[in-house]
Amino acid sequence: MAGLAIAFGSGAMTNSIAEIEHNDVLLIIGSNTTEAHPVIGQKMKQAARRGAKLIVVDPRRIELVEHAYLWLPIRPGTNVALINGLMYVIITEGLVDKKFIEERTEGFENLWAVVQNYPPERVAGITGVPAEKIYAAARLYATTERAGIFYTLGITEHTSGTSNVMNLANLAMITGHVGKEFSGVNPLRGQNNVQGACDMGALPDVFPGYQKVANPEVRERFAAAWNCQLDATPGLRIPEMIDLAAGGYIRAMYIMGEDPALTDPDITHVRKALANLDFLVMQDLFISETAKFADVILPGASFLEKDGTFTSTERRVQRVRRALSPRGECRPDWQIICDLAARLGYPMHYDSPEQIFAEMASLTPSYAGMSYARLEGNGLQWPCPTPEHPGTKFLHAGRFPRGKGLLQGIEYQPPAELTDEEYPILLTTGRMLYHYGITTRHSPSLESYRPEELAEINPAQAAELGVRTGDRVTVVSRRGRLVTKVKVTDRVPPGIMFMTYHYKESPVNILTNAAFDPIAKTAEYKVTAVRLEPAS
Amino acid sequence: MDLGSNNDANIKAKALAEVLERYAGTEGALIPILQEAQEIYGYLPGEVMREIARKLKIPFSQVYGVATFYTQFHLKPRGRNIIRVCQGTACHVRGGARLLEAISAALGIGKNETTADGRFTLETVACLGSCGLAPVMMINEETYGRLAPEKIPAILEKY
Amino acid sequence: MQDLKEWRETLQQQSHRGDRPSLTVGMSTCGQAAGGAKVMAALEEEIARRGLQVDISQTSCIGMCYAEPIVEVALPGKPRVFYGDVTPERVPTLVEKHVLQGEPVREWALIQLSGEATPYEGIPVMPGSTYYGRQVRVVTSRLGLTNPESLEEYIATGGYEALEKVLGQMTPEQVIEEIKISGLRGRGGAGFPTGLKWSFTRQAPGDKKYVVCNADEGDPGAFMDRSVLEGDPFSVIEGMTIAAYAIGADEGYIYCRAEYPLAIKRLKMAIAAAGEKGLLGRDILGTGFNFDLHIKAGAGAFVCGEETALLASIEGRQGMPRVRPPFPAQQGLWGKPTNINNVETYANVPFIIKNGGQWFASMGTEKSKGTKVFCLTGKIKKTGLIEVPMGITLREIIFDIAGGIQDDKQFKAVQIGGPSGGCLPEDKLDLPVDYESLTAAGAIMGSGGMVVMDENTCMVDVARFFLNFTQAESCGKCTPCREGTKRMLEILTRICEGEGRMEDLDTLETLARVVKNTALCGLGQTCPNPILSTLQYFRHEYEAHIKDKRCPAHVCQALLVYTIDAGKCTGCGACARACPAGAISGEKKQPHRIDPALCIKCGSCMEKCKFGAISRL
Amino acid sequence: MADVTLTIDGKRITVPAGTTVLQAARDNGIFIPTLCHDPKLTPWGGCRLCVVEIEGMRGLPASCVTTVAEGMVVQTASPQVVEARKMMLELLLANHPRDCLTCSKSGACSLQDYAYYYGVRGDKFHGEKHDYPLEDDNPFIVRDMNKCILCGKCIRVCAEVQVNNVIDFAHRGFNTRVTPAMDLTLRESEECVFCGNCVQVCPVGALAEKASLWQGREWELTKVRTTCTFCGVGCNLEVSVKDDHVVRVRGYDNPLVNSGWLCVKGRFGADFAESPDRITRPLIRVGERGEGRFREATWDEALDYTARRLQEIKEQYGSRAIAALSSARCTNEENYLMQKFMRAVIGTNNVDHCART
Repeated sequence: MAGLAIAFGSGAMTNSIAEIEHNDVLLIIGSNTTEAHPVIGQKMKQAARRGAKLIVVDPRRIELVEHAYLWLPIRPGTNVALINGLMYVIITEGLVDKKFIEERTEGFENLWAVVQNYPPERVAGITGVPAEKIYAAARLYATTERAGIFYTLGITEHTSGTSNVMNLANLAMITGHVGKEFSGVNPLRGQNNVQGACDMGALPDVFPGYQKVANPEVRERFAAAWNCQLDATPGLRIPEMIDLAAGGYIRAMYIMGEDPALTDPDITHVRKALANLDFLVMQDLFISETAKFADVILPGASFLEKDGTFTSTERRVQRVRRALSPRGECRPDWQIICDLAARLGYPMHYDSPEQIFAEMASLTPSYAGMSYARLEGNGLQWPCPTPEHPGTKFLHAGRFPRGKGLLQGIEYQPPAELTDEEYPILLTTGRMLYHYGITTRHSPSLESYRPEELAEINPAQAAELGVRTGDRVTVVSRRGRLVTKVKVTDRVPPGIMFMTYHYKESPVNILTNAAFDPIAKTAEYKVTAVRLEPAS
Repeated sequence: MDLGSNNDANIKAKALAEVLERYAGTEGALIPILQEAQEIYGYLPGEVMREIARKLKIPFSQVYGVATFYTQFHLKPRGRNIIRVCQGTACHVRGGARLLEAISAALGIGKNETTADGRFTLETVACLGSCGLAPVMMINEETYGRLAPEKIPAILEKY
Repeated sequence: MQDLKEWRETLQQQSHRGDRPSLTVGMSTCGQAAGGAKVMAALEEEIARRGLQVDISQTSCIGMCYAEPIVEVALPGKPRVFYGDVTPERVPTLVEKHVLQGEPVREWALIQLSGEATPYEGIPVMPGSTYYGRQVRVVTSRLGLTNPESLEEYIATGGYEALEKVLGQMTPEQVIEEIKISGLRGRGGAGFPTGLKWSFTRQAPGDKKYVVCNADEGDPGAFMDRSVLEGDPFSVIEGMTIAAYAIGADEGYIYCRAEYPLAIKRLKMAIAAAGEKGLLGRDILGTGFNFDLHIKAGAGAFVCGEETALLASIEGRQGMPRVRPPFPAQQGLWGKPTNINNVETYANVPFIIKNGGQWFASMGTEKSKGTKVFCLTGKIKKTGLIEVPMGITLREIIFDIAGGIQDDKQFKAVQIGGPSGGCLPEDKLDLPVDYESLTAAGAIMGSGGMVVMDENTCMVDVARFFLNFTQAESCGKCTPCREGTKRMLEILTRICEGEGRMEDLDTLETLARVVKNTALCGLGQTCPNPILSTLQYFRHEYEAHIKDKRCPAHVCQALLVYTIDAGKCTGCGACARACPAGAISGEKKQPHRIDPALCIKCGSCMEKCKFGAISRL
Repeated sequence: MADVTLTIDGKRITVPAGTTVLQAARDNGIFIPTLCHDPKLTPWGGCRLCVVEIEGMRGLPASCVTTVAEGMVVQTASPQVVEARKMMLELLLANHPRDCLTCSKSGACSLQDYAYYYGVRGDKFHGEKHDYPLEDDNPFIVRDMNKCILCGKCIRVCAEVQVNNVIDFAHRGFNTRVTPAMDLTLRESEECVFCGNCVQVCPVGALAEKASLWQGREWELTKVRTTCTFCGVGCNLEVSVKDDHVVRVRGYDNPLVNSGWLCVKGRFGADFAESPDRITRPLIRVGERGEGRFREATWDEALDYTARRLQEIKEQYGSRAIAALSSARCTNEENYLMQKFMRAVIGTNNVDHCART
């Protein structure tokens, strides 16, 4: 998100899901869409079936590769170099959109100063992608009118995550593939309401609607509405919270529906931090790995047991409706927060989520035109500033929020951790189709179908170790070790292995590196050096 | 698996690879490829169909659908000699059904079955287009016309 | 193009038979099935043994399948004599008398073709014979008379004159116009005007177009296309090339049944030969016109004779028909405009172009022009392949050409049009053979299969036979055909087994009507015809099966009763030994008896009895 | 496109050129039954239930694949049409189990509805019926191919929507069946991703959600539209509930998002909410931190305790010693309240959530 915010002035999927099936070229980079966003994956495959050309950039032979016109099997962590290579071809072959660059962007010279050092032949050496494929992909993307970029955590979960995103924005801008239908730069957001949580200001530096806490006018408005004093200093990001908890500065945490003790990188460190707290209150559905460190666990309600709204990856705000009563004594999370606030001397009373939404909308310009009544039907896409506004299908038509789009040259930096003799295999992590976070582990049907990790390793590694599909191996990184079952498959190339983060029995984040992207503070989940040993 | 059959499998796999190579890029090649694969293997083993599907980038389910749609394809091993008794109209009115019964009795197998020694597979065919000589049958590539049940044993003897 | 003319002239001079005797063996599928290869081997051996200078070659089906194997003997300057039913045993005599002594063996000779020579006495001359007298041979004119594998013979007999004319003098529109003038209608069954079809494909927008030849001749009882493909493959190829020029196609496919290996082999040879001489492929006859032709072997599905199923099959999918429109002329093979005709239709084209549409239109009836090839099979004396002008009556075909019913039994019905057709009774025999008359009577022209049935044919059994066929060949896509053929077959089977009820006839009739009205493709829409026509003309036979539990033709086994006439039985025991069910018992030299409870009604006993003591009721 | 005027059952109707007769009829409230038709899938024209009579056309064309023409005269309920539809239903029922009493599809089954509408009992034919084994070797979908009417919607949805092509027609004629390659089960095929979109389009009881069996009849279900929780796509769900229990989940047709289609998690994963692992009462730690031993408490006790400890720490170490993780899985309203709680009540901006994208 941060990368897009820098380049465009706001960060979200620029286009809509319904546009995908009409795209003619889809550049899919770092997104195993058919497993992580299956219904968008469907639409991509439908587009391919109709004749659209998919350019798939992924180290693994993911399902979309079978539908792809071009597959660029990239070495993890080298996206910046690849994108620079694509831009090199586009600029040197005169395939840029000159008018768009002149009218809508600034900084082209700065960009070229960097990109000129990335001819495809050099990029091939860095990324492992053959130069001719780089040429072909660049030409195809640049010369097709309806060409969209789609990415997800394969781009952001790197120390270079923000750079990757900015570079994708560069690529879209120099070809004029943004600010219109059927193109754009589209981060596919992983969790059901990650877009909403950001929009709602569940971030340390902004109020709802990305209004800066550092801005006194904004602060005044919220202080008046909320009838309270407000801190002007931006707060801490998760990794900082963890570090400061470990260091004894953060004494208490309130964690609602997250499980950092399983899903954050280098969980050994996370667990130490959690153990060091004076007080931890958890609000969740299950006793998660994190909840084991809690002093109090408050039972929340699942999405089936409450009303509210989610904002999807395409900025669409849609209703969540109660279908079941909360189990046992469970209570909707919003009620729990209200009760706690009241006990802390701040009366917080709402009759319904609708009232909360109305208050939020009155303080959030991009949601200002929305109401529950208007969300009936098929939902609304922000920005939706007034009650008459139909919502926004695609962003940045005519103008970027920051004015001109910012082109900035970005040098390739190798990932924080590299393979060596001791740790010769590159581990990359991600989601899989049958699980989502940890809740699905409690789904009887899904869990019975995929009850355990099946780490993907190449037949070459399997032969070295003498293991077959279903056998166990030990995976060792510089931070930890675990035992997992393997699946021997050429979905992964030699020298690379893949694991998911869903299984507490083989918690992959015991291995991962807590090196962060300096801006977004997203960890490098996608590149960890490991070695394989026979399971003892 | 002994060395002999291993070698045989390799030779067949190589022949299949050559067929796939020859048809590479040809539209609508599935049926001719299946026909040639059946020539090589005598029938269409599942793994062979899977390989064809993978190479042609055609869904395996479709390859299977095609292989089971057409009567020419066989998914089980067949005998060394294929008897195909014509069931055409002309043959029917001239005693084709009794001919089939006679062969069936002589070999002790029914339609679409193979003798235990793998010598014969008995099949029927809609019409061999030799109606002028009804009733007729084919054994392998050879057509026999103006047949009668009495003539059957002597003909089978030759194979 | 000049080269072709010169080449033809040279070939024509050469082809005046030389100074050596020639022996030609009919080696099409039927000839081979009748033992043609053995006769060929015997001839070669005999000639070698005697050290004679004789040419031995092969030809295709002359049409007299009933007389295969057929051998033609021709001496220089003498008529060509055709011998039927030749066996290896007859070969020495034939060589001795005809080849060496110059005297035809008159009692074995079928026919002679005299040309400019003086005919032999006592042998029917081909155009005037009873078999050929009523025929007009256009598409079949080369069959049995030329070597089908020789491009030279094709060209020497006027082949490729039409293509020359088309490429040299005619625009595509003129070609289509000529076909329209001829009145040629599709010979595959439905009878759609060919010229009109071509003009649709020509007018359809698209830069890529195809011509497809439907050679998936699947009707049981029909082998016209096989005979033409085996006997004159070049005429089909030339016809397709002309069609390609007319509609603006540069690629074509011949979709041929896999059950016709010889036809496929000859087509492959012919395509290669034509390609070598610049008559196919790039820059045909130096005119810049391109046409590539491929062969696709079917894989065993009758429904692929339906054009949309055929296209699906060429594309490598299940042969499931799709709804039309869009017709193939708009969206055919791989979505491109495609012209589909059958073998006989294409084979007519060079003759029409060469002789003019008017010439073709002068034959036949007002709406059905030209000639039609039929396959005569069943219980007739002379089974075979004939070509007759449209409008000839069924009676003329069955009694004049084919010599009437085998063993002079009573004619009962003629089945025309295969599984899609119907059975016509005696009182329809004077019907003229044209598209409209046959359809009105409940049959269809179809591709030209004609199966004659006599008093020993059970019409319910015939209907069951066809339903058994269509049921097995139903693709399964649409409900009425998939489920309806199954139920119709079950009802017919019940009737044949003596378990029918009168209300079954109503159900059968309603079901047949619904299937006809609602099925998706031609296969389904026409598959009830054998039932509807037999119900119409032979309802009494159904009723006999149901009410009297009797099969009037003595065919339906379950309804037969075998008994031994004690007065005639000598007690020889042959029947008891032949009985596979052990149903016959009796003391030696005493009359035997059949236990009806054990009898499986196979008829073996009756065949073995030398005294006529066993009868079937 | 230009408009075309035609007559259906005596009613003059004007529709855009290219419309099918079926669509024209339905848009004008004229009933035509269909089994293989689905406006979201390519036309198939196989079931032939939608046949109509059209003047000047041979036989009874299928209205789902016949496009309107100017001046066309259509009869949708003539005796001939009704006879044909009844016969079609008889034929389908002749090869269909008689277990409507216990069939999970009862009440939502097109075949049942049409048989009732036309008064077809399905007793006209007594012949061979299929006898395929029930396929229930996976936790999501039960396939009873004896109930399959071969409309092919599942094949088309798998090919055209999910684009996985797991199943196709195999064999032919009466023996035609829908199957993965080699007649394997979906699970054995290793290609099926259990999106279950095939179940959703099945007009009869051949495909069913395994967990829904015996859990509620169609008419007992309350249907709630909501939004899926398993990723950021925002698929719309239709949750069917009986007695405070989720019987099944299907896609809700929001044409801008998922058009009614789902993935395996959205369709089958909601059972996590009713897992016995759920915490249903507030818990207070009794063992060592990290050990995971808790005792149950009342809400008042738990909330009082929490408020007291937060108050103490705030007073002792200041607001900035407290941090919160909000949740990308919770609603907007809850996220809004959580950040408001931290900012307005605790007095710090230490609020973040796991937003990696």
